[in-house]
Amino acid sequence: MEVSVFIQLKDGVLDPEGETLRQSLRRLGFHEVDGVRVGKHLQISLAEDNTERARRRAEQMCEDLLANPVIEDYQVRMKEELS
Amino acid sequence: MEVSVFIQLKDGVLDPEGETLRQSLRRLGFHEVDGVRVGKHLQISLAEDNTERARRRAEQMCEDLLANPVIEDYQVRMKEELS
Amino acid sequence: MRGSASAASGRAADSQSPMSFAVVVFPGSNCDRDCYHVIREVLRRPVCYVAHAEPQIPDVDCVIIPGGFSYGDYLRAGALAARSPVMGAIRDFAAGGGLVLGICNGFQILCETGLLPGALMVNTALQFICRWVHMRIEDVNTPFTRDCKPNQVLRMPIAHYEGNFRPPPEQGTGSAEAEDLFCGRIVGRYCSPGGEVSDNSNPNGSWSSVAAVSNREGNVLGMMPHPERCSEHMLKGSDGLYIFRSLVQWWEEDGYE
Amino acid sequence: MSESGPRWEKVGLTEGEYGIICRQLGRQPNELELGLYGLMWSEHCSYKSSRKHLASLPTKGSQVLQGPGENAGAVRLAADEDTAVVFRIESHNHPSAVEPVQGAATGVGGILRDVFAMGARPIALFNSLRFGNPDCPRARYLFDGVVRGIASYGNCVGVPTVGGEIYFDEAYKDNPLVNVMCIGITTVESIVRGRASGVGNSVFVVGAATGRDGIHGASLLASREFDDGGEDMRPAVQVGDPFCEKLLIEACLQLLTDDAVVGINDLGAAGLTSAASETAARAGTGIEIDVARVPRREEGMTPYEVMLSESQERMLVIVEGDREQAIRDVFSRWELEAVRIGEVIEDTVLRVRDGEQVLAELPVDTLVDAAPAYCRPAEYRDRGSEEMPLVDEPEDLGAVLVSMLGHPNLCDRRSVYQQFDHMVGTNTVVSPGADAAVLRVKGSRRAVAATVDGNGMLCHLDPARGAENIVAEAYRNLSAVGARPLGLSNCLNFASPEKPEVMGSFIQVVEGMARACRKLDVPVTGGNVSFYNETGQRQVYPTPTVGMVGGLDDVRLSVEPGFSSRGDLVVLVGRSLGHLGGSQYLNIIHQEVSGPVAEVDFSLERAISEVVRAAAAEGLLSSSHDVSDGGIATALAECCCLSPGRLGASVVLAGTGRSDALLFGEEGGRIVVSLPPQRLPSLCRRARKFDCPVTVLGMVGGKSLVIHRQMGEGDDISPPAGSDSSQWRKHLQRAQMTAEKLMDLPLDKLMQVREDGLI
Ligand SMILES: Nc1ncnc2c1ncn2[C@@H]1O[C@H](COP(=O)(O)OP(=O)(O)O)[C@@H](O)[C@H]1O
Ligand SMILES: [Mg+2]
Repeated sequence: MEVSVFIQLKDGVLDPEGETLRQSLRRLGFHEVDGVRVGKHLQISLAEDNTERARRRAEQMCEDLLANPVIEDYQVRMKEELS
Repeated sequence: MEVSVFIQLKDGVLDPEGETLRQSLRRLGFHEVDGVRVGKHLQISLAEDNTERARRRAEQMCEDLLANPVIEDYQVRMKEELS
Repeated sequence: MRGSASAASGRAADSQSPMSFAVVVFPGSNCDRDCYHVIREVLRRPVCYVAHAEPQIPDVDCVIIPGGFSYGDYLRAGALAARSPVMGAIRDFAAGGGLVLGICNGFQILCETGLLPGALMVNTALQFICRWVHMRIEDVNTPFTRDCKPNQVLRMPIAHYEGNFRPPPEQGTGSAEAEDLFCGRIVGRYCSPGGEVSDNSNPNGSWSSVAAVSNREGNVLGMMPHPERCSEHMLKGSDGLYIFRSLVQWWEEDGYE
Repeated sequence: MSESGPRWEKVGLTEGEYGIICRQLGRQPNELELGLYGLMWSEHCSYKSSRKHLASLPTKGSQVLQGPGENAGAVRLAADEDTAVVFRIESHNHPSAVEPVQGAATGVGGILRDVFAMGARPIALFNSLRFGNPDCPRARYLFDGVVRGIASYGNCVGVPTVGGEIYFDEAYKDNPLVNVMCIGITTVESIVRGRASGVGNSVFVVGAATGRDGIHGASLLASREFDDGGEDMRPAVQVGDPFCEKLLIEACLQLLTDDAVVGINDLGAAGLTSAASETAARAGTGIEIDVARVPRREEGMTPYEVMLSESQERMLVIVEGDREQAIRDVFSRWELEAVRIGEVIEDTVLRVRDGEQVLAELPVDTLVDAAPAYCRPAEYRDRGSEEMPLVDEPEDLGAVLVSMLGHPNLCDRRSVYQQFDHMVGTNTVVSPGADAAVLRVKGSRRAVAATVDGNGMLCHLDPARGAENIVAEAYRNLSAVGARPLGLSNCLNFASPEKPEVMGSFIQVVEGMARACRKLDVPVTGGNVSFYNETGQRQVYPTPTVGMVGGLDDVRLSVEPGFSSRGDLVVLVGRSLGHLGGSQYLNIIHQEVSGPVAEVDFSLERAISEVVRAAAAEGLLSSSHDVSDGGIATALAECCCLSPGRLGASVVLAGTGRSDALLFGEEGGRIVVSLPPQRLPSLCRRARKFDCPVTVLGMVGGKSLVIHRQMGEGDDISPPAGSDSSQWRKHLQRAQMTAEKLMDLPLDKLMQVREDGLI
């Protein structure tokens, strides 16, 4: 089973990388860019057939390791949810 | 309009971060983890109302700056496509 | 604070042996040998290495978590190291008042472990920075800084990609009250050679120019500058000795109480 | 690599070469075998165009512990000490052109493995970089990426990057050059060789798993012209994992403390094929490998792909047969894989098996030594007659100096080396910014100094003299910090050797380098050749790079370029001639890459080096900086800008001819030193002993750089013996009064323009 984990900075936490990208994009002529936030996207393959169990395990991984609760939020999506 | 851009390493390109994460997750007791690939997820806010135009612009940004075509693939998703 | 550092002082009281150190080695640590060298050859104190996989730490008075790229700094700097067995032992050691010094990656690991508040994000310039900086000592009432004068300016090197300190979110507004609320103690701030703290002298965008932080009790310190790189005259500076000497002095004098 | 056509063409060989292979084998090679030949006989691996010529480089010296032929060279740091300095420089040009970050990163990884394969702990990294003009977006992209790649790898493995050089020129627009050098330290007895000795011993592959990286990659890329690259090269891009490399370093060094290890070799270009056949060839044995046992990262890899793969962070280790467990234990402690993939055999062949089935069996010597060595047609241009261009002398020479200091080729490199951890290891005594880096050797009073230098523009104008100048500059850079040169390794970056004029310049560069090494007594302990650095009509300049290492007897007596004390005298050791041919002044200010290249006065070079080294060893000098790019005016400006106390200076230059030549001429043979006036007599005594000219130029002090030029013949300002400091002050004042002021530039401004040059 494939799980997607999204990790992004909490709202309000400054994102230097996103800010730099925003500036670079505008400099390249993409003036319509208002903001960029950079996050991580982990694709995890699990030896687990049950969607709910897989989801719960992935959430546990986020709690235990993948996200830093001081600055980051996470979201878990099962493959099929991503069209 | 919000656009999501996913950038990931091409298949076959070594992903040391993903590999290290796989090992660490297993060491932490997530034995069911078979593989991890690490990619980026950019959320871009665009001053643009037309979905198709926004998508095309985002694709152009990937070509021009956001993705490294030598080792990375990208995918553009409009907000509403993501559930 | 002295009271809470009683585990270390308890040991010191009944033995006359010199203050002893352990340097933790994670896969990817790369300042471990440098710290070891300073303790052994400059401070001339007993020192040993402890491997990341050890569930226990030896009977020492101070644990140093050195700089480097533990686990390649993959995911987040210090994140993977923070989950290794030895950190459990260090948590207990710290809870008992033991002295823990995290330098650079060590600081990142301590934040990830929760032994220090806050997080270290990527430098605002999105570049690795290796250069000399100045750090003003904001708090001389810790075992790590007691040899310094209030507001003393130390000249030290930094070398990191992720040194941009963020306090826990509820304290992150940047106001004076927020700093009061900050659940750790700010021990050092980046400053000009003259001791002035401003954006100009902040190399990485750190909140409130924070360069070094300790826990409330003062027995766990994280710092981005590398004292072990400036503890010998030959290396163009020896201000790092203020940190190491503070430790030894604290242990030899106050530690006995 | 074309799909149709004769079978040899698919692996990059010629019909003639195919014929030789068939003759030596007495049969036709099968597909896999032919592939192995294609790899081993590629230009990159076989040096078939360069081998004959490289033989003329001098490689002998009492300090040489290991000359060319092993993974890296080695010299003894001092006759009475058993510290060995292991070093090597190598190019990663083609991979960096395809993907700058990973190309540069894997270049660093590769050179590190060469050094720790010799049993030495890597203590320092250097690099030499060339790009197109930084205002071109593509060049900027490559430059930024390469710097990021070097930083990401070197910083993570914990080996300090302590020096390098960077030049920008249109010639490198499509073909950037990325050369990296690594230095390691060990003891003389602990040097390990890459040899597969002892029949029956086990062959292990350790470290990362094998993927399809670099298939048709580095070796083939670097062995042919580089124009249709792009698309189909992409899967070949190798990605580095510095974390894995760090573990590999620690594990291998730990392993080598055990005498169960017979030999060790990195898996670089041409992967397993090259490592296996070279270790066997060096030991006069054979090797059998079972590709089925090689740990893989990807599914469905063919034996050919496994043998070819250039996956990074792998080593080949040969161990005594009964000591396999020891190996496994060490590697598992570092969480690395170590897998036995074969053994050393008596037949001197490389035998490749897939399980029970033998897929290839080739005599090792035909793979390693039998590739033809070509004497390709060479055309020599007569450069001696190169005319000096006629340029007007600018009115405001101060403004000229300011624009030169702000030019990307001459400005401060701090913005680059600040991205490199140059202090980890706590050995860096002289940091980047000086003429050479100095690293202490812990547990000894001694230190290692090293520098990398190259100059494509000079070699473009006059390959032989250009090469001589480069060796002389490296020699001088070491002397300037107080070090005694011990040996050099080179990296020769050229366009296609199939073009006679390229081949001609290659031959002349090697001749020039050989002559300079003989004259200066510096043996060559290794090298690397990178051909085919051309795209379409654009070729890189012939660009040799040398990495030279030296030793200091007392680390505390190293000297740095920045002025350190007000009131010190500024003294020129050597002689100014005002030679502008091939100078950065002509290039930057007049857009002229032309003129005759200065002849190297080897006896003068030796003399100034002896004088400065002796003076440094006696502790006479406050500072020392050699004169190179941008001439003496630039050197003086750098002495001011690098001064910790931000000290200016006021000097008077004497000489006939044009002022611009006097200020910006680039002939070698000069080192600018500063010292307290009372030590001048001692310096002069040294100078007389070596018959070396010294001239007092002025004094350190103030907040600006003031340069005068002496009018007419004027006073003779070379120092009379025994004169005391009060005389000197008067003497200088008199000289300044009668002199013409050429410039008076505030230091703040000079520092600012230097800093802004690369931003
Ligand atoms: N790419 C680089 N990496 C690290 N250090 C560099 C790099 N390029 C230049 N430097 C350092 O900047 C200083 C000036 O370089 P350069 O002008 O080439 O020196 P020199 O003329 O003495 O050979 C040297 O100390 C050199 O080591
Ligand atoms: Mg120099």
